[in-house]
Amino acid sequence: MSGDGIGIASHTSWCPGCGNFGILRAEKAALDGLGLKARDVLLVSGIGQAAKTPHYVAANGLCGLHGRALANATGAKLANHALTVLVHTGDGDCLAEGGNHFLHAVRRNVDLTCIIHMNQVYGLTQGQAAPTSDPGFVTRTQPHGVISARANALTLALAASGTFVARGFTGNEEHLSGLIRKAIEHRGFSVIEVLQPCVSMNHVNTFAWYKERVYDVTAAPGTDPADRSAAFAKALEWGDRIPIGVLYREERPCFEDLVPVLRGGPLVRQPALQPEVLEALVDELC
Amino acid sequence: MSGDGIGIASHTSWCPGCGNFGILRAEKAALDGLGLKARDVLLVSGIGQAAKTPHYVAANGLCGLHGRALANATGAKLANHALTVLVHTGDGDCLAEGGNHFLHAVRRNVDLTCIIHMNQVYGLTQGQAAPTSDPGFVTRTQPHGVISARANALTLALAASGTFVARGFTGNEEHLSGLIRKAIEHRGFSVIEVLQPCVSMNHVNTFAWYKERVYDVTAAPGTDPADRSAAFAKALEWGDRIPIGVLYREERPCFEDLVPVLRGGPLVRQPALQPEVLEALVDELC
Amino acid sequence: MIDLSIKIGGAAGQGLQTVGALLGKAFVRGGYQVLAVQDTMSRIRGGHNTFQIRVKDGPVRAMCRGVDLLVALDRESLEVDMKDLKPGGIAICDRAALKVEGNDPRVLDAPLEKLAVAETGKKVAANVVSTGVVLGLLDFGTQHMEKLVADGFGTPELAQGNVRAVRAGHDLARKDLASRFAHPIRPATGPRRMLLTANDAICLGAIAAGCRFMSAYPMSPSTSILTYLAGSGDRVGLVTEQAEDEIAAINLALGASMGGVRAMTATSGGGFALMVETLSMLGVSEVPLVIVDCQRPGPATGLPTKTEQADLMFVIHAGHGEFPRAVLAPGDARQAFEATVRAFNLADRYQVPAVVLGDQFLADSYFTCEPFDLSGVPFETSLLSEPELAALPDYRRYAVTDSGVSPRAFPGQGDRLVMTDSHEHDEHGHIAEDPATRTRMNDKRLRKGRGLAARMGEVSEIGPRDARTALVGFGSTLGVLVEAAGALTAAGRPARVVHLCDVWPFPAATVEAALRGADEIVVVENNATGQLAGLVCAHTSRRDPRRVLKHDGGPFLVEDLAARLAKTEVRS
Amino acid sequence: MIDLSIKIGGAAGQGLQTVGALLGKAFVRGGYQVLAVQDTMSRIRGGHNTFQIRVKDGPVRAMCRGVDLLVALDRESLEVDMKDLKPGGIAICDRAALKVEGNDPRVLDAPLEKLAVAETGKKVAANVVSTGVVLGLLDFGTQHMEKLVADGFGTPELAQGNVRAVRAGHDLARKDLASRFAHPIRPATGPRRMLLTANDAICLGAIAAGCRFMSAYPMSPSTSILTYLAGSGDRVGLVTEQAEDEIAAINLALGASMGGVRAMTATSGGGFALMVETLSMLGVSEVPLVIVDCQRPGPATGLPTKTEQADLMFVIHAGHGEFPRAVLAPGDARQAFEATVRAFNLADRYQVPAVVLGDQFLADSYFTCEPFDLSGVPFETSLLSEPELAALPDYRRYAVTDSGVSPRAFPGQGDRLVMTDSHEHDEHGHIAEDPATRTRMNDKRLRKGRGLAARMGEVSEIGPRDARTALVGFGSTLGVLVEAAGALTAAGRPARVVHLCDVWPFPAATVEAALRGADEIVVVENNATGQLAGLVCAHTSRRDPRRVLKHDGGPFLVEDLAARLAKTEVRS
Ligand SMILES: Cc1ncc(C[n+]2csc(CCOP(=O)(O)OP(=O)(O)O)c2C)c(N)n1
Ligand SMILES: Cc1ncc(C[n+]2csc(CCOP(=O)(O)OP(=O)(O)O)c2C)c(N)n1
Ligand code: SF4
Ligand code: SF4
Ligand SMILES: [Mg+2]
Ligand SMILES: [Mg+2]
Repeated sequence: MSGDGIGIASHTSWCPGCGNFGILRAEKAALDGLGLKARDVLLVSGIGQAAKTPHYVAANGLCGLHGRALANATGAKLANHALTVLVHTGDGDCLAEGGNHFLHAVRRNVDLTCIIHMNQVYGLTQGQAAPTSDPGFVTRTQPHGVISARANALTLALAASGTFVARGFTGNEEHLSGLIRKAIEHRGFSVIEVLQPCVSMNHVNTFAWYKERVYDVTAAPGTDPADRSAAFAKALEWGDRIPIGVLYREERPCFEDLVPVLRGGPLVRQPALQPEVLEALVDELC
Repeated sequence: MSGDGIGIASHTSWCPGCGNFGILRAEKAALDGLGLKARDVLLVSGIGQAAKTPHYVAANGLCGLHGRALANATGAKLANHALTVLVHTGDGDCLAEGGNHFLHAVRRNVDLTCIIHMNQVYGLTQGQAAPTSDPGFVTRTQPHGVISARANALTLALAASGTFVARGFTGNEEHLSGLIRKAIEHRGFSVIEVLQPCVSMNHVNTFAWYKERVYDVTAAPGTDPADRSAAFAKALEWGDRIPIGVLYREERPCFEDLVPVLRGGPLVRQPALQPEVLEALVDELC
Repeated sequence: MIDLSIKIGGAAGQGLQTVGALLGKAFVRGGYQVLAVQDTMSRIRGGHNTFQIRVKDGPVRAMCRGVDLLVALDRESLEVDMKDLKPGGIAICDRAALKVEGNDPRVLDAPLEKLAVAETGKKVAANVVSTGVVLGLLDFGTQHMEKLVADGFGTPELAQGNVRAVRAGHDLARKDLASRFAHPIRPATGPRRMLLTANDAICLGAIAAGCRFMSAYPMSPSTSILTYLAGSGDRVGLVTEQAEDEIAAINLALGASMGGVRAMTATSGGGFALMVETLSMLGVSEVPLVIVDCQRPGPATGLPTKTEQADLMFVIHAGHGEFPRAVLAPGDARQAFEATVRAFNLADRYQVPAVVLGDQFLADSYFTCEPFDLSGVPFETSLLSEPELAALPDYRRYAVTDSGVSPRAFPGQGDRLVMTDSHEHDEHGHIAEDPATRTRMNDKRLRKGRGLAARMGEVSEIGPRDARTALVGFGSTLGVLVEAAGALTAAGRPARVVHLCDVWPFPAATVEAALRGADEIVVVENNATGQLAGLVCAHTSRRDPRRVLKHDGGPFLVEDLAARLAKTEVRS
Repeated sequence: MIDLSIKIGGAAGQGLQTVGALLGKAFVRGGYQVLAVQDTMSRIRGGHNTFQIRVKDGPVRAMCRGVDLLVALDRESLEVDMKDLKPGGIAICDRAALKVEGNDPRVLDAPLEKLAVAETGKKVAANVVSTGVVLGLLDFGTQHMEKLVADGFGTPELAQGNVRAVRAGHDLARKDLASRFAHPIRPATGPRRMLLTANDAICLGAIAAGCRFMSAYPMSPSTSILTYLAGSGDRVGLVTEQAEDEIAAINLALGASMGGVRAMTATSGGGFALMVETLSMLGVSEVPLVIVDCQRPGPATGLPTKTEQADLMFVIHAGHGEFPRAVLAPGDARQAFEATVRAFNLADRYQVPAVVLGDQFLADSYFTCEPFDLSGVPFETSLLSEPELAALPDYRRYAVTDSGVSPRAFPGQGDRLVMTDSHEHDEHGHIAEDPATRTRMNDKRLRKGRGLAARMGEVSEIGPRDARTALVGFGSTLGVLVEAAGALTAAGRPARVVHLCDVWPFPAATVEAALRGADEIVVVENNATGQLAGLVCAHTSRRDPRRVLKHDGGPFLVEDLAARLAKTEVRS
């Protein structure tokens, strides 16, 4: 499985033309580029169209409940930090049902890569607004158009002290695959928001809509990816121009580095306890 | 009850010297200053020391579950938007158990005032770290000190498109009461993070610790409370100097303004439906 | 007697529900009664879905396996659904479009796509053309369908194109195919009737009961409740809010209810699971609330688009601590309407959570009903009027009373302040920790359960009173139980039905009485463990009923259930 | 025979637990057996709390109302707790510090604060002085206490001061007060014993069972489990994480367990309520997990620091859909240790969630136990070894087997990939929606329940086998049931105890057998509705047991329970 890289499915239950295919291909390219073996990769997801991704990649998979992927991934990584763990999560999964876990996963800075499939809509449940939907977006559950402000995964990640904050676009797979690769290489929690057109449920934020707006932020002069405030200002940009690329990056010890027990290697490989250790616990209580 | 202002309790179950007393007094002063009647005020809270506040104010109260105050408050306000609704929430209540509701309450911009009692610790449950605890803060559940980055209610509120973002300190009650008043007057969701020393559980971030660090941001030259990025940069400040005051403020229609049904007055006062209206619903299905 | 089953099979994205529902409504407007069910997969495009309509010239309560007319909109449908064709039944498909060969004489070829493109410019309208073909084969005419399409298809242009598509299908069928199918259904005039899902009925019940606030997080098969209410909110003075999650959904609703308006939320089992802590909060705070759980097969995500009745014990016992609640499990759209109204009244009267237990079958199936009377529903409340409130010398929100029900007021209603707390509290709602107050308040709350229990009346007894076999069920099996009992009775083995809409507090005496005289008790449930059977064992003298269970995601079909009932099964 | 009850009463913040636990431990080291319980209010300062120690020269299993020695550290204690003083009992207080007058001869004055300030410079050490007074009155000497204080009080200076404070109290008592109390307890040498709470025991059980990951969100009375494990993690190779909420807590643990390590979470009823959706996820994904629910009185926030047993039916039925689970309700610290080990083994062996049902009484009370053997606990797993995994020709995580248990591997364990999904799935863990797969997989999972049921053996039968009265209980009532049965038997009305540690799958046959020969069955529960009694009715032939219930937040006390049992109550 490692020779030819990690396999991806030829049949999926996604709609033809869905942006998710681009993510699937970009991820395969990134994993192949890093020479990772399928057995050492774990893809974690919640529920939604995005969350079906692990079923289409020949690696280990944990598709949990709606919204809980980041918590599951964190647990799995702490159990076995030799694994490369990627999370596939929809914008609803990540920022509505899973919003709290997102905040705290960012704070915790466990070495995970979180790929947010940002289609600004609930795909699987057929077209309700996502927290990321633009104000005014009309759906059958928001007949007057969305009232609440657009949730912005990037400003939120920056506010929660994220160490790797990036945006990609399925219309630029090579760029996206480069981002995923960098994110995996980053030691710590990395967030990539991927603009992922939903051809079936979002007829506003279409492929063309994104295409004509995105620009690569790394090309913009004077952008310092280590300045959180500057990155915030960039992350606020959303309209005629939408930045993609790495907006912010910082080296900070990741969670695993700071937990003494984990210095002994992955928990799952640690040896059984010596009787003396156990006896001492009893002694303390006598 | 309205003449002498809103009563506050002389007996509480808080520890002597607790910062919460300052919040209680500042709030009374603010409510008195606005001439609000107790019957028209609803205080909502979750669980924690902060969350006991509604029991100590002679107004209506809804002390719900840990973490759910903002959701309860939103529902109550939408049922009866003639009420002035204030939320008292601990930093754990608001940003740990209730983190998701905080994000989305900010986005929703319902006209509520959210007062976060920021003691950087779990008071009621006896001294575990709060999400707001500084990295390195040692507790019995974090014996190696806190690893995760400090959750910052202000950067988060700014990231979530908050329209009124402020910080107060119980060591400056007059200033705090001014903030509360402004927050109530603000049409939309207002966040006030209050530095509230916990004398029993937090021996690091003490009254003196805050006292020597706070400065009023409104006095700082060149601060534009309408510039979100600038406010973000300010909100990141946390160390030798900690800004207090209104960091950001924006006029944007609040949620209630944008819901057509609510233009007919508070839901709770709206008249029963006419039979024709009901009959039309049946007709559509025939 | 007319009793015809029409099945449309195809992939997600082919608009099965849209055209199926229109077709069903055309039959209803044409004087017939219809039950239509959907079987779908959890995806937006592709997969294999069906929409099946049973049309009768009398009441239709359940679905059969056999199909008279199959419209196969994709190849898979031809492969999968042909086996259900009755003798004499036929299938229609577009051989060219589906690239199918073969010479099965039961399969009629119709150039649906060609006609669709010709009339509307779009292949996807093949589904609309197919409804025309069906109507042509049945000689039903297109009058009702044309009106429905004209009213329901967006812009006038779009509507016109689709009307032409219906006609084109119809004309084709009359010309080339009609001779092949010999079951004409001519439109008749009959009383005005509704065709609606039980979820629609729940919405109508909520509106009739005066619900003013509904918050929910989308989850199949409950989402249509949010959608319906969001779409009608402006007209009926109801605010809906799509919450960030189910915990927010129920807590928004709790806040609104405490604020003084009738409120509800709706979800499926997984979302209900997230609401459990707040259910307990409703218990202690005595804030009324209606919660709809549209069950789907679990555990966890399970089968998101299928049906099951496996949340019964969960819903009855959900929540830490002890507090009364009502659980109502309606059996069809009319019961759904009435149960929802009753849920609001019970919740309000007893200040408890009331759960309406639906499921995917109820949520997505279309039932024919006589029009509901939304203006004439009963109204019960424990909310004080403003004069009543003002007249109280001392307002105690949680005053201890014999019934356990305390006087309820909302903030801002009068000069009296209202305090509500999730802790154990005193009569004023302030935190109390002493044993005496605790016991008094806990007892007070639990006493409400007695009043509630006395109100659990909705148990239907249908069929020959002297039948020795009693079929027992709850919720969505109502229709199939009645039809299967009818089939058994007709086959010389009389059977009657005892159906519980009201399941909790368990109406033990009523059920005991209803089972009197029955030698054989068969509990029929859409789950794997026989949850209702467990309640019957625990609460009546009947300790060992036979269990007939199904937990494959589909509802019971009449023939299958009758066959299983007829077999003498080994008791488990 | 020595059987002495000492109660320390005071406010939160006066360190009752600290000094009470030390005192208890001193008695244990001095050869006695101790049970100590705490009764606290939900606040950090003030309120009225007590710490009560019962010391015996034999096993002590439950608490009595009567007090021999009261240490009143505040005025309220004098007001509230004096009523429990037995004839001959005395109280100690610092009249000057508490500003109390009066000449009740039972109250001895001791200048605790003055001595505290003199020896440590701090008034708060009055509590430490008071332990010296107690030891002096009992003529127990300060040897054990001094060592405990010296080892347990932080800096050497702090420790020294406190050791002096103990001595000062002791000397005062010997000199001025000893004649007033005539119950000497001299230290003896006995076997080495532990004094620990059931929550400590749960932690030891988890460690012994090989738990490597624990995540939780603080919630009384479960928090001490997180605290203990966080404090020992480095030594025992266990990672703890304080999660952002309970949903995260259980999902972190689920991830870790799927990742291949034994994992657990702990909470109280409200937190458990938030975990319910994930419980169902554990059901479908067959990820083993141990969940501790330390019950407290509900509904909702209820009484955060008090005790109750009202989550039984909730925990048994929690979760949408149907899946097996184990629920174990230990009765004391030793059972808590063993049940926790068993919970890990059952969870792992059957790939199910296993719930350990504790409560505040168990969590906060100190039990005397013979030392546990942590190295010798049984170990059962369904996890494949690496060679086993490599030897499989085709790895199917959810292979259908007779037992329902499938071969488990973890990601990265070998070359085989592991897929886990919350949907219904095929043997490889991929989403499946067809009825046949659904039925097979659901049946497979439910079959595990049979294996589990066969393992539900922990039902204790204590007392005269031929007694016609059987007292039935579960969880924390074990001790008081045994003592009350003893009292009844001694009073000429023989009673025996049937105590269930294993409550689900309900061990029906075992309970039926244990109840054989009993005319009178009394189910004793710390709740208001008789939940265990309901299970007994539903699952055994005993349909109308008498119920003795208490739901005021406190545990049953021996005298009170015996008195209630002796009364012939009207059956409800
Ligand atoms: C607890 C719970 N609530 C709701 C759902 C229903 N649900 C499944 S996916 C989804 C949202 C899908 O949107 P998103 O996360 O943006 O993913 P997408 O389909 O757009 O990729 C919802 C609401 C669920 N499965 N579980
Ligand atoms: C669901 C749930 N989980 C946990 C708790 C226990 N709990 C009560 S308050 C609290 C945190 C208190 O901290 P904070 O919100 O910061 O308030 P403070 O006491 O510091 O004012 C916790 C964990 C609870 N009541 N409910
Ligand atoms: S609904 Fe949207 S997100 Fe889902 S598969 Fe189709 S195009 Fe993709
Ligand atoms: S514990 Fe801290 S927050 Fe709570 S009352 Fe005491 S000082 Fe205040
Ligand atoms: Mg989406
Ligand atoms: Mg706090």
